[in-house]
Amino acid sequence: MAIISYIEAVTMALREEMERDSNVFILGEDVGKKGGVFKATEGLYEQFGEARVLDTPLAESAIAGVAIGASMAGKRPVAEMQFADFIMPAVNQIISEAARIRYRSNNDWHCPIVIRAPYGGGIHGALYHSQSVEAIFANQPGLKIVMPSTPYDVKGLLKAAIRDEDPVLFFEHKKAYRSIKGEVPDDDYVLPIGKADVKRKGEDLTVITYGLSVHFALQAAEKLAQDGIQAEVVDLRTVYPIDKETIIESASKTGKVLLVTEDNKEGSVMSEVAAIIAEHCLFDLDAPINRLAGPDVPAMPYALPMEKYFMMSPEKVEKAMRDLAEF
Amino acid sequence: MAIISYIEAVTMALREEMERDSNVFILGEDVGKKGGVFKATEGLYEQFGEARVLDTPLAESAIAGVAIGASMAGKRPVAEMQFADFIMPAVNQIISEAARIRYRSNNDWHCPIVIRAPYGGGIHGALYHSQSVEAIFANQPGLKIVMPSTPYDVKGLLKAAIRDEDPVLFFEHKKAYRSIKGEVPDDDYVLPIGKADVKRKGEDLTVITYGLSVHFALQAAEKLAQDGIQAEVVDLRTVYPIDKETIIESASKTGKVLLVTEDNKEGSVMSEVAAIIAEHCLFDLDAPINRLAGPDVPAMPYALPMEKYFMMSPEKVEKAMRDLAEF
Amino acid sequence: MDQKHKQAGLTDETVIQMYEMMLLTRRLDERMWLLNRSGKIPFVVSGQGQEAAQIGAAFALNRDEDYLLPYYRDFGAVLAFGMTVKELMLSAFAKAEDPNSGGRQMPGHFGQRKNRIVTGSSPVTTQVPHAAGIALAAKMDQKPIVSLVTFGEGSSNQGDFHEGANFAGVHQLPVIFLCENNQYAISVPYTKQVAAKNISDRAVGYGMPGFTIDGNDPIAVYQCVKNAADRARRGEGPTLIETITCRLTPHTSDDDDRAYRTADEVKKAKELDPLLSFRTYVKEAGLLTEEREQQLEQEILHIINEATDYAEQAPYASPESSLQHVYADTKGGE
Amino acid sequence: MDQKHKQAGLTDETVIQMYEMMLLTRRLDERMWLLNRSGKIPFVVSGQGQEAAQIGAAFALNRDEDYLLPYYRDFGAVLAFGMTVKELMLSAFAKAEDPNSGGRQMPGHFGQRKNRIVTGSSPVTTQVPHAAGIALAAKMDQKPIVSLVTFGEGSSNQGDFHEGANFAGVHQLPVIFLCENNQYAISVPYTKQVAAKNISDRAVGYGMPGFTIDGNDPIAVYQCVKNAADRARRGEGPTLIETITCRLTPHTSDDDDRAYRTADEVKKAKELDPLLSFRTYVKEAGLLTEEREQQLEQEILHIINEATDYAEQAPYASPESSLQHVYADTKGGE
Ligand SMILES: Cc1ncc(C[n+]2csc(CCOP(=O)(O)OP(=O)(O)O)c2C)c(N)n1
Ligand SMILES: Cc1ncc(C[n+]2csc(CCOP(=O)(O)OP(=O)(O)O)c2C)c(N)n1
Ligand SMILES: [Mg+2]
Ligand SMILES: [Mg+2]
Repeated sequence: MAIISYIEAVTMALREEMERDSNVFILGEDVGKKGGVFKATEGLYEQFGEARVLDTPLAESAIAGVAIGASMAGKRPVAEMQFADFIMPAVNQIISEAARIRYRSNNDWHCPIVIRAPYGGGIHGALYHSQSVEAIFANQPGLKIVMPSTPYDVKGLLKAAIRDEDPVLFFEHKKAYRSIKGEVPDDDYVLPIGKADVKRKGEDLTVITYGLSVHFALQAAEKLAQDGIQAEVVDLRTVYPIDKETIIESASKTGKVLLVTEDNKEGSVMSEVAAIIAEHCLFDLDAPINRLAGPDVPAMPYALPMEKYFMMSPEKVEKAMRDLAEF
Repeated sequence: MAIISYIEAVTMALREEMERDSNVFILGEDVGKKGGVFKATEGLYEQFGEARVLDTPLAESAIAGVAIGASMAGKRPVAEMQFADFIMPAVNQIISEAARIRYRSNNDWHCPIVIRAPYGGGIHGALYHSQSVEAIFANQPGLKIVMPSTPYDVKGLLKAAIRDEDPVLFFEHKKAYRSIKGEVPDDDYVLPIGKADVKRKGEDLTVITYGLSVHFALQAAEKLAQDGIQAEVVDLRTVYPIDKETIIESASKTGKVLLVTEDNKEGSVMSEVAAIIAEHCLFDLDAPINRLAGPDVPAMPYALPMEKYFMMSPEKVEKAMRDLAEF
Repeated sequence: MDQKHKQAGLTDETVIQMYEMMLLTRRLDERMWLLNRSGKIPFVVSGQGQEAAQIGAAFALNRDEDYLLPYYRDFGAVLAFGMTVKELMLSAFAKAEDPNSGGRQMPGHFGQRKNRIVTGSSPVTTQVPHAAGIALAAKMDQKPIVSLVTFGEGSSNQGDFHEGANFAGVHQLPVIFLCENNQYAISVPYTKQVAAKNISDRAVGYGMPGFTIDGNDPIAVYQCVKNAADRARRGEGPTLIETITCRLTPHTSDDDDRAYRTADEVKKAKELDPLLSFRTYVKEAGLLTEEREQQLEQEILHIINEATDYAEQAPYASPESSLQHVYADTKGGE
Repeated sequence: MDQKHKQAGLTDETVIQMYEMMLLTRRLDERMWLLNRSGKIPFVVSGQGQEAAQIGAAFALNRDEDYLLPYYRDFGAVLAFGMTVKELMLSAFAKAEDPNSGGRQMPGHFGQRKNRIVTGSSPVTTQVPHAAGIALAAKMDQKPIVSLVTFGEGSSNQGDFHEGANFAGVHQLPVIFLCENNQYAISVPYTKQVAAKNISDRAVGYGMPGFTIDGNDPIAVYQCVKNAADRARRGEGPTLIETITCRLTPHTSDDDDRAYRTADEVKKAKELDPLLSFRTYVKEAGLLTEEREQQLEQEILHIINEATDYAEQAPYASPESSLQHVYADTKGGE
């Protein structure tokens, strides 16, 4: 089992799925010769050729729409949006079309596409290369939204997404691409979409989060452990539709819940998590449900001091966890 | 003070604002000669002429984008999306542009536009003429989202929206257009954007909702009152950014909260309301926070039995209120 | 000299089939309005005036292999692709057996996998990139398949038209873009939608040929679409075809077109009704006798009556079935 | 015979101003790369190779009244519209005084209200409908104002290009659409972006004139944009102009273009560098002496040095100021 980076796990999953199933193909801006602006598709153009690794015109609605069409004709397209921020022109195709095709046709047609996009901040990308966009889609039945935190999860979940019979948005944290490494089996495996993963067991409080912040929470949990406080860390992995069971179980057990997202606070996926807990675990709670999130400003600024002010960090998570533990 | 319909209040507000300020103009599909598919702009083309009531090409991203451009040059555009469902092609212009112009330019530029759109179900409109789309935008700082319930509120809030210095999405419930009537002063008045309105005072439980469902809640509240249960009905009016204070005050007071939306349940604006209450009023609650919403299926089907199954109704609200009161 | 349809490569049998299908389409459409006006069905959107374009185009394809991505007026095209009158009636009545959506979508939102009629939605023009995607799949699989996508001229102003057409142009995909230009987008006349003389003027910007033809002439449409399909199958890429027609009805049963166009304008358009001119053609060609015509009307009446009765009596989907088919594994009740 | 610039209606003074501005733009751009490579600024996007198009276009406008909607390479255009080198350096260093965004946006995201440089974002082509909107406002107010909007050829494949251009065509708005065609969208060459021979082929589809011109010739660009502006002010509507250029640098400082284009290709393009040919032109026209050239380089060096020092030492906006200016009434801390 090799230790590889988060982005290498993306490439590995893509390669293996393309080897396994000749219907899988990739399309997006600069995914071919250049191998993607982040190099997620590096080497695939060389291995599978131009016909299966398509450089598209600069037009996201077409990227999504063409993928949808191809999927209805039996293909398994994996579309790349160069940055999650640039998924906006494709919202109509994703929400009005991909999410509704099975339902509106009464199960006659379906749309097995994956849309991959790098999201998240901390890389000096400013307003339009740092955003978390999941909340825009996290109220659209018919879609699934996967946001993995580790290379192991990346590989297993991306493979699952490609094999899924329904459209999956697969958001990869771009700051995790090279900074997060981990063991990844060479074997074929899939992980279940729709299931959260308890990344750390604990009895004293629960942190629920996803993506890069999972690592912040794990780091903070280790620090708290030195002081005898055992935090449970729940990695949502799929942020829509959300895994209620795991949330309810952990919240009921510890009675203290911190929800962490890098997105703006109001209307984030963490609002839904809070609502679920408030609906199901009210009498098990020992403290208010606490949300730690980005401020409610449009997006992360470019200048370092402002970016840091906005961006989630291990320190911010640790502080919030300690406050909650002491409540 | 005349009794007029919800849609007449829309027209009245538009007319008065156009008379008051020559920079106000309307653009959209079929808003001119036809007066809009719902007749919201009826008579305005005749009164103000073609230059101020523009029939646009069938292209929502241009409608939003042109409005944005005109607003940056000093105009006060009121754009109509023919149905809220068709706002999707304009999401990039609304989220990436309108919402971010002031922030990204460090207050140098701003974007005072209003985008009106009829939303909501119960009119046999099927998947694409029945949707509630607010949740897609209800996590975008820079935007304001107004969803009035009564003719009085429509007039005061639409005027406020047109005079607002920032972009406002103004969603009108199409089933309310002709079914809801009420007293509306002939005078000029504005209502504050960002403030919820307590439509009925009560001590025993709180219903928080908006749009057409406000009326369902009020009807149900009258029935409960006959049995001595006094429900407070909070009309959010602005669903983003949300009025935390009013929510917290009412929830703390009654200790029992029912949240009602016609939208799908997971990821609706009611998730945010639940999160706010769970964060601020936990120890005042006597019952779990209860959400009553549409099922998590893409959108309302066409056939009457299925539409009714999905659609909110006074009966559904009443039942949920009674269950909560008895908790 | 050969008759026009023979020059176009159409046999007598086929041309009369085309006429029969046009007549069927029109009569079905008329019945839908009657049902609507008598309160039996809530909504009608219709293709009256555009049948020649739809049927001419559909007949030019391989209706056993090619894909159709229709828009809401394309009753003629979907009938030609194998959807039945009964099925369309089931959709009009929103009944469970409706193959398009099981009563979930409004009429005119076609879809039927077995006939390769691709499911459509209400937001206009989203189907255009889908057609490119289907053609891309065909190209990848080296199958000689063509996709035909239709849309109104107003809808050709949506970004998705541009992006889909450009994609097909770059990858030289076997797509036929058929714009049914009926001069109006609801109430907005052509001159307020587009400044170009013709929608087909846009083809050059996508590196494909563009044609503007008489949409009231099914044989001209057949010929033009046939050429485009042949080109597409030879790997020579997409084509943009614009058929000039007129919408003979209001936009839908919810519209009153007197607010924005004169009775005179509609009257003039009705004189160009493709059903009339095509009837004249097949009669003059000696392919339709007076008796056969009578008989045909009877047959069609019978089909439509039967379909109406069946659909009216058919059951709705159960309320709870609303919960089904969100995902592959949604059983309902989740 | 008159010299080329005189034929185009340019005085000696103006043409030399244009040259000076081109040189300034280039030297500033080069400095930014140095600053980036030495780790002083995190990011550069540059306009090297496109200055002639930008400056030729900007000079053809009324820079006291018209609006500019630039894209990220338009350093030449924004300098011509009145943004200063110091201001651009403040943006490169992301400092509080940056007039574009106060350090909130990446460099190349221009905006300055007092100079009517309209704030821009990263998602490409959103500015195109804005330009139509500004022109619509001008038309409504009967002001003789033109808006000039620029974008890359890759970006002309976005839906917003189509929708914005169509809107301007229908309403005959005073907009100039300037496509800076540098043959690549990051790594994707023209042939994989567009099947049309020229981007200007798209103009006819919007009922406007379209031109493809040599983007290395500032006088040709001036002339073409001037004609378009004159037409626009006469109420004759929009124009689409495509300038053929080459991107002489990688896409940005984050890109390595050796993965997708040969050194030879870039070398050849550099032989056509508009700065070189324009220098030759002004020299041959007797407008630039050897001494003046030396002096000019010194002046420019001085301006850039001063701006760099100033910007490097200028303060950042405070972290908490991130909370400001979400809405008109957001004071921060809310
Ligand atoms: C994206 C979108 N915006 C608006 C509508 C509402 N609408 C339905 S049909 C129509 C006009 C379409 O005109 P055209 O494309 O010319 O087709 P026609 O109805 O004339 O056949 C409009 C505006 C829609 N369905 N989708
Ligand atoms: C909507 C959107 N998608 C993707 C990107 C990422 N991106 C930035 S520049 C660029 C290429 C632009 O090419 P072109 O329009 O030709 O302009 P050039 O950079 O060549 O001047 C891409 C894909 C973006 N900024 N916006
Ligand atoms: Mg039309
Ligand atoms: Mg380019």
